[in-house]
Amino acid sequence: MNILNIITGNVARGPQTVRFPGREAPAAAYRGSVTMDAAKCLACGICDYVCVSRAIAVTPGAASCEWTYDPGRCTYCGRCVDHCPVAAVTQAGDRGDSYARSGAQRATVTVPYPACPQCGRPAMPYNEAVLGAAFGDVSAELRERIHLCERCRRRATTAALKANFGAAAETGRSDDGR
Amino acid sequence: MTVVRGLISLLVFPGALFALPAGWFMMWLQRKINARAQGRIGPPFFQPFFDFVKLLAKEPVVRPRLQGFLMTVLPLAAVASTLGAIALLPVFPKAGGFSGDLVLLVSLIEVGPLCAVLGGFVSRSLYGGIGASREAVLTLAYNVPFLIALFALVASAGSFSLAGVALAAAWPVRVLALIALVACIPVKLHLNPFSAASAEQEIYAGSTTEYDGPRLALWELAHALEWVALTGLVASLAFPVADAAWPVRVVVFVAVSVALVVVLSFAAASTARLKLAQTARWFLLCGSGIALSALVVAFVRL
Amino acid sequence: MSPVITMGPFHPALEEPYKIDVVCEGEHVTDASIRVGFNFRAIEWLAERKNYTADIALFEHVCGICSNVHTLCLSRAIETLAGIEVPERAQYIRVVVAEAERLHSHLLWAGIACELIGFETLFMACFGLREKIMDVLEAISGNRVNYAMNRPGGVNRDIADPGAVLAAVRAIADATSKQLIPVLTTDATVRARCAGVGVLTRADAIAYGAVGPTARASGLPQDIRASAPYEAYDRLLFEVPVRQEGDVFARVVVRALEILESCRIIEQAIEQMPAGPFRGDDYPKVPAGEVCSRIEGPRGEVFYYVASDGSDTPTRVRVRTPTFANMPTARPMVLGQTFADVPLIQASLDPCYSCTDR
Amino acid sequence: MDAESILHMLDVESAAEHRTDGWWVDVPDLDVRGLATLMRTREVRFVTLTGTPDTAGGYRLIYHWDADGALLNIATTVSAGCIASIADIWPAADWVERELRDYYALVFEGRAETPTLMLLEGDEPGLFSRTSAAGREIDPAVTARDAAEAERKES
Repeated sequence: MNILNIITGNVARGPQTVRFPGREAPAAAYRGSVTMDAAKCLACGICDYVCVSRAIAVTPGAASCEWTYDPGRCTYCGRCVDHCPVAAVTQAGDRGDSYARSGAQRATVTVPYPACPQCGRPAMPYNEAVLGAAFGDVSAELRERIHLCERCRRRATTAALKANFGAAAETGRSDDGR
Repeated sequence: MTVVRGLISLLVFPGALFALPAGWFMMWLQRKINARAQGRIGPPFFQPFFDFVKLLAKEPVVRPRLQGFLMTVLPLAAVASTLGAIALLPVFPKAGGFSGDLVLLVSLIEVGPLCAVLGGFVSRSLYGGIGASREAVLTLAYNVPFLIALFALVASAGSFSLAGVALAAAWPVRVLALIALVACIPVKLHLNPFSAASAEQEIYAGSTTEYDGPRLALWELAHALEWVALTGLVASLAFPVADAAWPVRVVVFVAVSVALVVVLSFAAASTARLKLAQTARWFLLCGSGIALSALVVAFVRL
Repeated sequence: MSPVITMGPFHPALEEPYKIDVVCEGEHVTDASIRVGFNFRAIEWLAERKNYTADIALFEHVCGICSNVHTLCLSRAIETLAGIEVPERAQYIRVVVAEAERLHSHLLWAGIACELIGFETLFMACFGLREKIMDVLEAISGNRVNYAMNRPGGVNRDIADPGAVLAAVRAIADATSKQLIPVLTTDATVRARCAGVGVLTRADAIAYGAVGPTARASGLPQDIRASAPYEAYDRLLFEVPVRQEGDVFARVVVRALEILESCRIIEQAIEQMPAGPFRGDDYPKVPAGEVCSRIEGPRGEVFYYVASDGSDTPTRVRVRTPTFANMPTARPMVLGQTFADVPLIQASLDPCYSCTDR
Repeated sequence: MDAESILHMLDVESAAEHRTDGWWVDVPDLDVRGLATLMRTREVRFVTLTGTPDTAGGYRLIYHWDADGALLNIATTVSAGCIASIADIWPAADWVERELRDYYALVFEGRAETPTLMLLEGDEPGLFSRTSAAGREIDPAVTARDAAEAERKES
């Protein structure tokens, strides 16, 4: 009569029901809704690429990038957090609020493109860690150029190339002994 | 038995005024014990009463006239007959009763299940029909030990009156017969392990599947009264206190009834539901065996 | 007259929509037909339009109960195709999560089986135990059902507190062996409902391609963990419980014993788990080709076929879930049984209709 | 029975390739029913059947078998859209054949009937290979009528 042991155990222990709102806090690793820190964002769009349910959308604009997130679509898989190269995307550790209307918690974060130090036009955001991962040893020249907007960077690169070619051409000409 | 006394036992004690709250209390107690056995909190004290009021307040589904009439009359008949059975209970063995009231009691108790069978069929639901046929088979099955046990008591006491049985039946016969009677109660009350007639995982609510609102409330009421009638029958036969003052008798009657509810509830919580054929076989073999032994003992003594 | 009794698509005995039409003579079943597809989501079609990283999250949602087996099987398919080695620690973590999921699935099933025979007290006891393993899984992965643990080349999260896992698993093994198994195997009413009911013969089990506990309860000793060990299973000791009877009771016993085996596996895995890295590269380069991958889920063998053309999106992903193989066996099982047994028999397969429908 | 012996009996030993996930062999003119009968007598378990469109406009069907724990994948090509059914030899193949009809409108010959499995009764088979009149693929979530409607509006 083992079932009687279970029953007497239950009676002796008392009800196990947790009365509202006495709910246990979620585990430390809990995967809640996603937030994004615009200050860290590179606007690379990886979170959009890995998002299975299209809860995250990254829409690049002229001077800034729109990052939208809809918890109603989110599957809370955490892929965006795992794959973000600069840890700009994080997940809340709590269960969040309930809501009644579809899309009520949709969030939009605008990631402004920093101004180009030369011309003032929008340039792409940059991050030291990613720069290191992409190029290994970062030369002073590269670090200086990375802040520029695309146009200024192209110009700077062309100028540098021209300068190099020019020097080579100068020496070549002199070597020619014409 | 005077008319006044009859009315009092029908309307006051052990009738309506006592039986209604007592029935709700017993239903609550069963659910509460079940919940505690499972480690849950269980329903609040007034839950069966709230359920009843809530169902009464609901607008019933519109049905064809004859069907609607039958579906109202059948649960009403079940309520009325069960109330009548309660009024006949020999709580005060010396105070009333008449020769042959045992037969009346048995037939009144049987009206409830009969109404449930008919009610299931007239509701014209497939599941109601299956529930009704299960109910019918089970009624046949448990009535074998039920009637044999009562007959053993009658044979032992030499009287067809409830009061006579309560006072005069020999104790060995009485114990065996009461065990058989108690075993029959779970079938009538749809409790495990003999709850095949209302197995929700198979046939939803069985014969009451199609019932709604006030009509279902009447079934719930009949169910609550059945609790009182059946536990009361066993209680009044098990502890007939003939000579004590009436408050003592009432207290003993209520205490034994409640104790029976507790036992049945724990038994229900610790078993699975048997199938229809298994339930029927149990009653025809084990249940009848106990009842028959009571009968044998009764005749040997005579 | 033999009435056709329809169970479903919505029925108190079923947690998910599906339909079984039972033809009855009296209480006896003379014919039955099964309809699925109520949950059809065309996940295989969707998978051909999403990249591998998103696909893993997509297949996580094939099933709510056995979500880990799908990501594990797909990850393994991608790893085989791309030739990725999984770090040893990740292999053990995968085993721990997979077995914890088996515990959770089997305890859930045991509870539902008890509920179907009207044994609510035991149902609550099973679900109480299940809650323990759910807490463990939440502590490891951060979620109760969709764990999101696997990625090609490893796992996403480390097991931060192996001691807590070990303690919970030991408590479950203890309660299972001391409380659950004695009641399930010796209780008279449980035996009356389960023994000799819904027999699947060995021949039928082969013909219908039954897998997992259903096959093992019919005398087929098949278990991918033993026959083609993956991850760390070749370094762990465990037994494959097999019964010959093929009835519901045999399936109850097989699953109950598997709960104990899973506890044993988790204990060993936690103890043997080496330190080291647990995840690999972020984006696997998947060359063109095709691959099959099989693992043993709680309900049986999970089969994935993945074809790639070398891009970041698969050209075809085919899933054969265990219930897809097991569900048709319900028909030979219910024939000749009583109607009251039908819910229990179909539940004894541990069916998962969302899995089947995909 | 083990995989090598089966391959030997089928006389495709030389064409077969052993990879980490099991044996693979392509048999363009496969006698499906003969294969099924052989597997049934040798108790080689039917795992499943995979159908996938090939580049030539036909379909590639892969019969997966479990021979003593080893996976045996026998592939064949279906160009005419129909192939013999093995559901009477292997009841396990019944559902998967119905499913392939639902997905790609493949016809399995020799079956008394092929009811839908995933689709509703009466739905057009070939859900995954549906294309609009303009040649674009149609999302399975969109019904045929909705798709036609949308196209008409566009044009």
